[in-house]
Amino acid sequence: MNGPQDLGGRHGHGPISPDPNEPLFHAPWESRSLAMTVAMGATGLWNIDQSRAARESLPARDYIRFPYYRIWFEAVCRMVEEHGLANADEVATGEPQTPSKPIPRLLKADAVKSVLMAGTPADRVTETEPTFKVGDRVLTRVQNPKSHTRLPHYASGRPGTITMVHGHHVYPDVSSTGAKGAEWLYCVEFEASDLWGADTTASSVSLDLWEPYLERG
Amino acid sequence: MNGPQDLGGRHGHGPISPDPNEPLFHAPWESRSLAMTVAMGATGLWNIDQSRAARESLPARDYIRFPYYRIWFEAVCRMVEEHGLANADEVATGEPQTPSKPIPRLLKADAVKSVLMAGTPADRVTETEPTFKVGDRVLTRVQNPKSHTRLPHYASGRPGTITMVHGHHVYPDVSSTGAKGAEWLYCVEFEASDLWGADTTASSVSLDLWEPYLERG
Amino acid sequence: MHDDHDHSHLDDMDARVRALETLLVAKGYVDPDALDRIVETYEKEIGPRNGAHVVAKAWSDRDYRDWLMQDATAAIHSLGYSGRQAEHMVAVENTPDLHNMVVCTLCSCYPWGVLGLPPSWYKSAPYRSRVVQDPKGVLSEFGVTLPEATKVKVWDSTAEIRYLVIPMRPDGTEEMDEAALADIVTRDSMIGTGLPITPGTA
Amino acid sequence: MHDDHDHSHLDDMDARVRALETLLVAKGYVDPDALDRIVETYEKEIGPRNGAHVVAKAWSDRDYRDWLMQDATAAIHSLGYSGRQAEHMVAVENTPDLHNMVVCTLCSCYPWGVLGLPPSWYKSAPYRSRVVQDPKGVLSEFGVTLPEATKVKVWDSTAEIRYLVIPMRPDGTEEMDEAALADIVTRDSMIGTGLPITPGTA
Repeated sequence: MNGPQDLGGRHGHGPISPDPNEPLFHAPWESRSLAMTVAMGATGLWNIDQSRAARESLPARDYIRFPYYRIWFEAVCRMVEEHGLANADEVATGEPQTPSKPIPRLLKADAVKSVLMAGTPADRVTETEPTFKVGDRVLTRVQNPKSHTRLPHYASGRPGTITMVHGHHVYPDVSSTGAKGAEWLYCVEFEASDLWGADTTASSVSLDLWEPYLERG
Repeated sequence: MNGPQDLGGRHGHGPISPDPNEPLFHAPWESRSLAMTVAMGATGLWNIDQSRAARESLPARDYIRFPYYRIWFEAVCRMVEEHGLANADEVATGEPQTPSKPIPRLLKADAVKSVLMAGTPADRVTETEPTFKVGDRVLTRVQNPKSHTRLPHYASGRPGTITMVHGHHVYPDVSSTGAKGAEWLYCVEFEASDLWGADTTASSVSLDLWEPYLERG
Repeated sequence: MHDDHDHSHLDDMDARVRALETLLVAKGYVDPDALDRIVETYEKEIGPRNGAHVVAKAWSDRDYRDWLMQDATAAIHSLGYSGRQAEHMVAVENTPDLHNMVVCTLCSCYPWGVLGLPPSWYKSAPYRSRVVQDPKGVLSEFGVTLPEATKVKVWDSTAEIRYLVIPMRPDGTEEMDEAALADIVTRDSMIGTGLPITPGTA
Repeated sequence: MHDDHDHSHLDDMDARVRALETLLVAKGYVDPDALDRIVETYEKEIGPRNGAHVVAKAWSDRDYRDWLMQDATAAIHSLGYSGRQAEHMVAVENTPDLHNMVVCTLCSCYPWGVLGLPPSWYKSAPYRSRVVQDPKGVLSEFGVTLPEATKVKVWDSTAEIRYLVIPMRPDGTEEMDEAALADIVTRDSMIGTGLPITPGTA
């Protein structure tokens, strides 16, 4: 999706203004939104690619104005509704009006530490071999899908070089639909001039890209 | 500028919702903003490329939310201030606090018709010959300038074909700085698949592009 | 979810725009009567009837059509239409195989001299972002369905060239004169987001 | 010009988020104590001190540094750091000729397991949009100026690989032990938007 989340190389977003004394959370709703995002993710009802797809599907004019934890919160609300866990009125009022749906797993307090420490590795077993090896020249696919993808538009249709073969990883273009799929994942280094012409102070930009995004360059 | 104005191919902006009974103006401020934009443009203080540059320099989060005449209005305010015609406080209150500056021309009511009918042709005399001819294959420049340009990012670094040689026209990348400059202008047709891969229902997209944007393909 | 308070903002806009006008007049930068004349011109004199005249004439007069396709600026000027945002015109003709659509992805370029001021949707992010990638999806929002095999060419007005779509003359209009034909040429049919009115359906 | 009423919106956010939590708890989808534990974990247990330990050890122990550069996931796990958003780690090392910077242009991917939760600016449009094109301009906003000849490599975290920048060990730290070294390793120096604290300047 070439949506509001696809920000690389865009202009007009103003200064960065880092605050060296920024608190971890600016308000209680931020920490609770984080915690609900993690806890609902741990139910097994949806995966991280579905969460990302929900976040970037916010209206562009909202996405670029909202604090980031609000983007997360809105996405959790949307997924709760889309998965039939509650209706919009329940989400707005906090008052249950419909029966609960069964969920695969409930994250209990005493499991939090082990769940967070285990994480969710994205590598998957395969019998296939990677098509590309370190040093290979590749060309990224020209594409502009409305659906979830992790090839940013600024790196679409550009030449690069494979610098790492990371492994066989969950493929977000498929995983974001709720289906299962994995592909070989590579680190691809692009000369900055191949992305921006003369308009750059970078030497190179490296992205992690799945095999379907790549053809031999 | 790869700013909020560079919208081609972006997602997340919602439905078009055309209103077949839309009035020409939705409120008096819209028609007055139009008229002030035209009348101030006719003073000769700035050209259309400087106006466009001012509009697209609005903060991205404002640009994509504002009704279009508001974008025009904010740009006129900015140019009035930047050209020293009035300060921000005068613009906000409407009350003059500083002397007027001389302006090249004042558009009088009885000249409106002839000025609008004359327009502002963009073609300029040249002794040069165009480098490309109809049928030539070209490749657009890879670029991402923060300054004003009329090569949209979606058509940067893409192959196309010259289909018209329009003439030698004012070059916005220079004109937007207030300087004078003209270049050969071509219509370049791109196969839609060279812009979007399989993700398109277009057959081709044609853009009018100046010679510095192009190299032989 | 937008958290807009659009109505109060629009009230603000009236006040802010009035303040600027008061200032520019007081400073002698604009003539208030000129502002009135500009608005009147686009309210009363310059609008899509200009373009409809051009299209109807092209449908009725083969020589005019050929001239229009070869030198649209001159052919359009010969009918008295020209000027601001119509200085350099190109006409693009629909055929059974090919449909044309016009956009300005970067701002709001539009052939004022033949179509008047653009509608809001033409200047808005949804139209500008989508039509260059998915013109058939855009057409469906306008209630237009083309034959599956019809190709769509999109014209992105990145320079000072303005594009006028010449729609196909509908069947059943053989007996209509130029004035009657002009009445079935809609604004949207000259942008490419619509078709002419088919006689008997309006 | 933004027309935001951010404060009232943030009050709304507190109410909306409380409503959702009440609902999810009432429906049995979340355990409220688990929410508290998650917040506590990132407030108290997982933060940039983890990463600073890794960097200090790499500076102090050549074998560890080599292992880290070759298999960061294992080398980091050996110090007890791993888990969510640190499942697959790659360490990238600054040199006098090359400076590394990490971003996630598409969302907010960040190595939680070694750096904790990201600061707001890391997730914001200004940083995400600019650093891939103009990293030196971004560095200047952080008060960092690199030698003219130093090249900048940017790493855009588009997959589940998380990048940790290993900054250069400052001169004058030869006598410092691993614990003292960890104290000069800032969070930003491990993202690439900062440098370690130079002894005597802090």
